[in-house]
This record gives sequence, structure tokens and C-alpha cells, in this order.
Amino acid sequence: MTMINGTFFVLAALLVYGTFIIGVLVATRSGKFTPKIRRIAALDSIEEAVGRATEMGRPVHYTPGYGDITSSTAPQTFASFDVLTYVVGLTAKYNTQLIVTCKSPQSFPLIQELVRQAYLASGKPDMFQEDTVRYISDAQFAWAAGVLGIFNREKVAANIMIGYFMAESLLFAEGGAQVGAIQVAGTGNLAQTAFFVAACDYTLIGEELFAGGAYLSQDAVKLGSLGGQDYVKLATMALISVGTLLATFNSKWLVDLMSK
Amino acid sequence: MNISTNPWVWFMGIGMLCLFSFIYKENPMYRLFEHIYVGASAGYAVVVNFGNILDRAWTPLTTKGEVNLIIPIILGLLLYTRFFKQIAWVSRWSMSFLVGIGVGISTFGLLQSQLLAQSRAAMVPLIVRGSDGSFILSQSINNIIMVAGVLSVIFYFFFAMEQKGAAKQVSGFGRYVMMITFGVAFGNVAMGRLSLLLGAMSDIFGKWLGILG
Amino acid sequence: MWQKLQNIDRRIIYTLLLIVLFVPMAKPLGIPLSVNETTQTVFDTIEALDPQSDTVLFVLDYSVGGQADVHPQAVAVAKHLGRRGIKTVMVGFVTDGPMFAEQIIAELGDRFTYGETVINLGYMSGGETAVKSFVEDPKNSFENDHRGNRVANTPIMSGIETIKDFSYIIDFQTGAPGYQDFLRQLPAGFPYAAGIVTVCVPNVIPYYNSGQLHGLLQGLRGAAEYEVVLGEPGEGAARMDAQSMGHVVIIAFIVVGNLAYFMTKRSVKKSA
Amino acid sequence: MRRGVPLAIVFIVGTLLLLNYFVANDTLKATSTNLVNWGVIVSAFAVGLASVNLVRIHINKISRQRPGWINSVALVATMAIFISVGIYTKLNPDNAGAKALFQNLFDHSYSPFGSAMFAILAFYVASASYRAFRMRSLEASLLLIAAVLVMLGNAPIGELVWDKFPVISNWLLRVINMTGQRGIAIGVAIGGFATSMRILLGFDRGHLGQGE
Repeated sequence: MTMINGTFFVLAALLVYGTFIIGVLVATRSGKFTPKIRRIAALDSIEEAVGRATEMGRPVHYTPGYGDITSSTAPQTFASFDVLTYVVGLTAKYNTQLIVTCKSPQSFPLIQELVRQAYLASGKPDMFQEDTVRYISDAQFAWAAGVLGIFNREKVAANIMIGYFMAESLLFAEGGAQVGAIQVAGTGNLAQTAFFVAACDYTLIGEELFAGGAYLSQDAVKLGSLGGQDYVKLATMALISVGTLLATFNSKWLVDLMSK
Repeated sequence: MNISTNPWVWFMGIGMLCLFSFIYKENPMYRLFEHIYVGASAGYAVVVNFGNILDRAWTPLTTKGEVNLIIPIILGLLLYTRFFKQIAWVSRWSMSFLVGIGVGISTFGLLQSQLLAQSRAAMVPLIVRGSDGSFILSQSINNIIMVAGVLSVIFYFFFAMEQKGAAKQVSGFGRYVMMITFGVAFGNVAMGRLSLLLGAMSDIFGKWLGILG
Repeated sequence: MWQKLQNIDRRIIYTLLLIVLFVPMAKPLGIPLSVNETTQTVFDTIEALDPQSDTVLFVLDYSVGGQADVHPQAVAVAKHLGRRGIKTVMVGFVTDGPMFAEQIIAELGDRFTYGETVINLGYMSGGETAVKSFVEDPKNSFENDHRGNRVANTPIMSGIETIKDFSYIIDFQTGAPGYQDFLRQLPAGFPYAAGIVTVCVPNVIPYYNSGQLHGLLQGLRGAAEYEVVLGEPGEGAARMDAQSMGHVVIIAFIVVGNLAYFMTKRSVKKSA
Repeated sequence: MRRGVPLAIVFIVGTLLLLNYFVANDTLKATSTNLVNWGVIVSAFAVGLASVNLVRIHINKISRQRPGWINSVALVATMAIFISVGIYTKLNPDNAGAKALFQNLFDHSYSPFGSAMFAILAFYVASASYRAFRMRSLEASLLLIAAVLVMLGNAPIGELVWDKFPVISNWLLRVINMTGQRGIAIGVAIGGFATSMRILLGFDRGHLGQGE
């Protein structure tokens, strides 16, 4: 067994950063420490959005986006599931219809199960219908065409889009705005964040997407993980600062080490 | 060029126009072609995946004796236990298999090509000198902006910290950098999107109606 | 009135955009366009080739989805090759390639003689593996061309033994396989140029700067620039004019919206 | 069985795949290639499951004659045509007629309809920038100005007005845009990494549904 060239530093990072995250997580779970999370306006606004849909007696639309669970987009999809669980709870509380549209056939059974169980946990199993979670198509623009149709025909009043998105982001954001829906969005795909920022009412930027689960559920495990992420960021900032100073003085020591 | 006499091209042209009509208003013709399109693509997905099962599982299993392929076939079939309440929980095995794949193949890339490669690329000299040792002002300024920008954007994402005072200023600068980034991204795709529309227009007006071209 | 200009119906914007795009497509305006050095390189290289001895490998690695940017480039370069009578061997490493090759040959039929100055070898599957095997043995990679002729019997292929018998490779691409695959498989320093989609430009520029690419056509603009140096305005130039007009409309509406916003704010202040 | 087995599957499959990136070992490599291939096969079965949901929703609409049921007929019929022609072609690869029919179906519906929906984005870029780009705050102004400068740098007409537009837009793209993207990418990677770790090690079970 030999290590593949150029992966030494990655392994070191995996162990060190992983220890930060799991360490803080375990400390939080055992009640030794509780990170206090700052306000994230876009996440607060979800309740407002669902509330408004309730007042208008119109449905809430949720989509976890283009991403699936078997590729590099998986973490963003999982982050979306956390927010979805919260949204199901809200719609159960307010008795508001929820429509979840889904592009990835792989995540479809997971989403269906998640929504069904979340309604069960909220004591409203009857709110889960066969057409609550809808697989539309795994072709990007067919799914987009279907979602735009749903916006118009079912008069969606709140549109929540959290997960990995591609070019359909603007179709949804602009299409949602045209039916007057209040929109909350978030994606880790940088190129598409721009459209969400421009066209939606509230947007989760970058890593904020991954804060949703902890922030909304106040679950100790997730809060701890979020606290651990801060330490990883601190370490990354330190690493960049040291590397920059070394580079300024013509040393490539760190850059070389990182390639090992 | 003349108007096309090919019925397939007519179907294509009418379908495209009906889908385009959505930008005016959602209407019965859009609805019809939306459903045709969804049906076509969902059917196509079934065909492609039927082929996948046939080529990757069934054929090697039955003709080459690759017995291990019985495992994914069983896992795949177990997904359908969801239709039977009593044993529905078994489908979780298949789902967790997929989840395991997702976690297994995304973690390394996140660390190596995203986190570490980007950190490494951010390490640039703050004082840039030419090959003859002369100081290059413009590049030095660019590099200082880049390092300060990256650090403050990362700082913006600290969650377990109230952002007040100096901290607020730093993360505020990070937010400004991000806003310009988003503006650039938005402005930059305008061209690509217009290209696509021009392509679609030339299909409709050129290939089908024969006006352009 | 300013209040109204803050909320212009989107359909007005769409209609204007459509008209403004359509007019230059039907009748190009000829807005002057500066020509990138990367485009000029491709033109100069082809201009310096000798119709007697040189053969160009014309690779069509683009799919239907990305053709809007790249197909006009391929047409413009093919026009140049045809006009100069340079022998052109077309091949595709994506499935749609041969179809576009046929389209180009049909459109420029009077500039080429099939089998003598142009040939469409067809599609070779396997991505980078296919590129590798073609580079290693271009002569025997195809038995029959896309039209079913025996490749060995065609005059154009009679002079081709190894990849070095091609004087220039130009590869029009929308993704993989593309420049990275070719640069990995070709002998170092081989004259290879790429035609790419606009969104890829930032990623590809470093390869041109490092000298690995002998020319680069950048998106639809690259096509338009090529038509300019060629002196034959075509689809690229027309669409580039349309691009300009489209951008003008978008920016104009942003300006109007902001003007209206500030004027309304001012009048609200005044009345308060 | 209900709780332990799924967590074990995630851990074993995930760890094997992750390990394969670090260690050069033929058995491990073969195993992970197999696992990924199995993933494709299981995913293929998932497409069937999802399609059942799609068809059931529309059959329901048709049988209850809900408003718009005729569209559901179109959907189910198109789907049936694609599936039957496609599978027939797959099983009889030598039948040129079926092959051509399937190609025509693809080339004249699936593919161009996708381009049509994609092209709608050009209109939406225009309306979204008109609606959203107002100088309400410093942040909104930065967004707007950057977008307009880049548009002027890209379109030839901008260059005609002032030849420095491409220079400015290039600088924005190469310096500021790069900086912002880098910072955000690092954050996203950290968040994604933490999520993956929680799931891999079984701290997070939300994806398997809560309760029983």
C-alpha cells in the first residue's frame, strides 16, 4: 500500500480539519459548549414567506435544485434537505400546501421519505399527498418548464430554492417574481448566486447554505459542526496569510509542502 | 432559403414558438408543449437508464458471469419496497448506498481542488518585482486587493461570532467584494444567453420559416 | 410619469429586445470590431499555408447545445480554407461532429471538391482515447469516410501517413474532448488552435499565453472577428451586431429604471 | 436493521471510495470502480421509481378529469412513445427505421425544446436586470455598476464608445471576480466538507428520515 503522489497534504487537512469539526461537534453535543450563531436574514425570512403564502391561501414551492446525491453536488443537496425538513414543519404548523419539485430521480425517494416523515413528526400525516413531492424530469429544461408551469397554474405564493443550481436559477427566480411570489434562495454554485441575489427577495450566499440546518433546527450536532467550521476558516486564513508572507519574501516552501 | 416542407421541422418550430410564448403569458399552447416536453424527456430518461441496466448489469451478469452485479440489481429492486408499507424501511438500504457514494466521491474533491487549491492560489507576493528586480506597482496593488479580498470574504462567513465594530467593517468589505463579483458574473453571462437566443431564432426563422439565411 | 417608468411591463422589454435582435440578423449593421491577436494568429497561419503541400485537420468537437457560439467560427474558417484551396480533413470526436461537417460542406460546396480538397472522415468514439489513437495513426483510423467511400482511395488522404503530415490542427469544441485532451496527446509544440465557447475563455487564455495554443477563437466574437479579417461578413458578424444591440437595450432599460427611481424619490421628498 | 444497517452502508461505501483517492492499491481501485458502477445501476432503478410517481400523478388527473387533463394525456402519450420506440431500438439495434424514428423524435422535440427554454433566459436577463438593478444602496450599486461595465466591455459597441471598456471589464473579471469567487469557494468547500463528515460518520441522519 503506497500513498498516491500529491495527496499527503490533503490527508493531513482531512484529519486536522475533520478533527476541528468533529471535536467541536462532540463538545456541543455533550453540552460543554454552545456556539452562538449570528443572525442570517435569509433563513429568518423563510417563516415570513410561508406565513404570507398562508395569508393568501396559496401554496409554497420548494426545490432542492439541479444537484443530486451521487455526485460532487451531494453536500449541497443534503444541506437543502435540512432546510426542507424545517419548511415541512412550518407548512404543517400553518396548514399550508407544500409542493416540492425534484429533478434528480436518485434523490426523489429520499425527499419523499423525508417529507412524509416530517409531516408525521408534526402530527399532520394527512398533509402528505402523492403529489406533494413531484419528480418532473431529469432533463434540466424540461424540469424548468414544468416548474414554471406549476408557478402559474397553482399560483405559488412563496418560492424557496435551496441547493445546487445551474442555468435554471434565473428562469425560476424571474418566473417566480412574475407570479408575485416571495422568494428565498441559496446555492453554492457561484455563477448562479448572482442571479439569485439580483432577482430574489432573500439569498443565502455561499457557505450560509450549509448553516441552514443548524440555524433552523438548533440541533446540537449541527450547531457544533457549524462552530467547527469557524475553526477551519480560521486555520485557512492563517494558512493563506503565512503563505502570502512567504511568497512576498520569495519562499515557495509552503506552496511546495501543500503539493506533497 | 425557403419555408421548410419537413413535418418534423414544423413540429419543432411550432413547439419552440409555443414554449417561447411563455414569456408573454402562460397559455394553453405553452401548457401543451410543456407537457409534451416533460413526457419526452422523462421517457428518454427511462430509455437511457433501461440501457444502463441492460449494458452494465444484465448483459455482463448473464453473458459474462459477473455474479457480483446481482448486488446492485437487488439494491435497485429494493427501492420498490416503498410501495409496500410493511417492508418500506428496507428501501433505506438502497438509499444509504447512494448516499455513501455521494459522500465518498465528493469529499476529496472539495478538499483538494476547492479548499486547498484555492487557498494555495491565494498565496501571492504582495510586492511584485519584474525579472530585472524592478518594482511593479499595478500588479502589487492587484495582489494586495486579492489577498485582502479573499481574507475578508472568508471572514464574512464566520457564524459563531457577532459581527460588530472592526469585525463588521472587515466582513462588510468582504460583502462589497462579493457584490462586485456577482455583478461581473451577471454581466458576463448576458452575452452567452443572447447567443443562445440568436441560435434559437435562426432555427425558427432560418430552418423553419426560411426568412433568414 | 417617472413612477410608470419604474414599472415598465416586461413584455415591452421583450418586444424591443426581439426587434433589436432581429434587425441586424436580417441586415447586418457592420459595427466595427477590433480583432484579437488570438484570432489574427489563426488567420495568419492559414494565410501562410501552401495549397500544394499543406493539409489542415479540421476537428468538429461541438454538440448541438453549444453550437450557437462555435458553429459560426467553423464556417468562417472553412470559408477561408476553401477560398485558398487548402486541403481540409474533417473529423469529429463528439457524435454531432460529422453532421455539422456535412452542413458546412453543403453550404460551401462551390469552394471544395469532395475527396480532393475536403473529406468528412466521420465520428470516432472514446473521447481522449480516440484522440490518442487518431494522433498515433491517422492513416488507418478510418476505413470508410462518413459517406461510405474508402478512405485509402481518396486523393486527399494519399499524402497522410502520420499526424506530422498535417500542417495545422484547428479544433472547434464545446467541452470534452477538447484542447486539454489534444494538448496531452499531440507531440509537444504541434501547431494546434482551438475555437471555444465564450464561457470557457477565462480558463483557456492561460494556454494561449503560454504558447501551447497556436491561435484561439473566442466564442461568437471570435467568429465575427474572423469574418472581419477574412473580409466576408457572415453569420458571426450579423450575430455580433445583434449582441451589441441586445446589450444596448438591456443597459438602456437599467438606466431608465434608475433615472425613474431617483426622480420618483426626489418628488416624494419635495412633496413631504 | 432499520437504523444500524443504513448507517453502516454509508460509512463503508463512503470510506472505501474516499480511501481510494489517497492509496494506490489495485484491489481498492477495483472495488471503488465497482461501487461507482453499482451506483449507476441503482440510480437507473431509481429513475423507474420516480417515473412511476410522474405517471401516477398524471393518470390520476386524467381519470378524475381535473382541469388540464388533456395535457396529462399528451404527457403520458409522449412518454409512452419515447419509451416504446427507444426500448425497441435498444433491443433491435439493426432496425434502421426505428433508429431513424427515435433520432427524429430526439432531434425535433427533446433537443430543440431544451434550446427554446434555455433561450428564454436571454429575455429574463433583460427583465431581471431592469427590475433588480436599482441603486438603492451601496451594495446594490456595486452590483449594478460591475454588471454594466462588463456588458460594455463585452459588446463591440462598448468599445466603439470608449476603448477602455474592455480593459476595465477584463480587470474586474481577472482581479475582483477571481477574489470573490475564491473566497466563496473556500467557504462552500468547508461547509460541504463538514456536511460530508457528519453524514459519513453517522452524526447526521436527517437524510434517512427522522423517527421510525
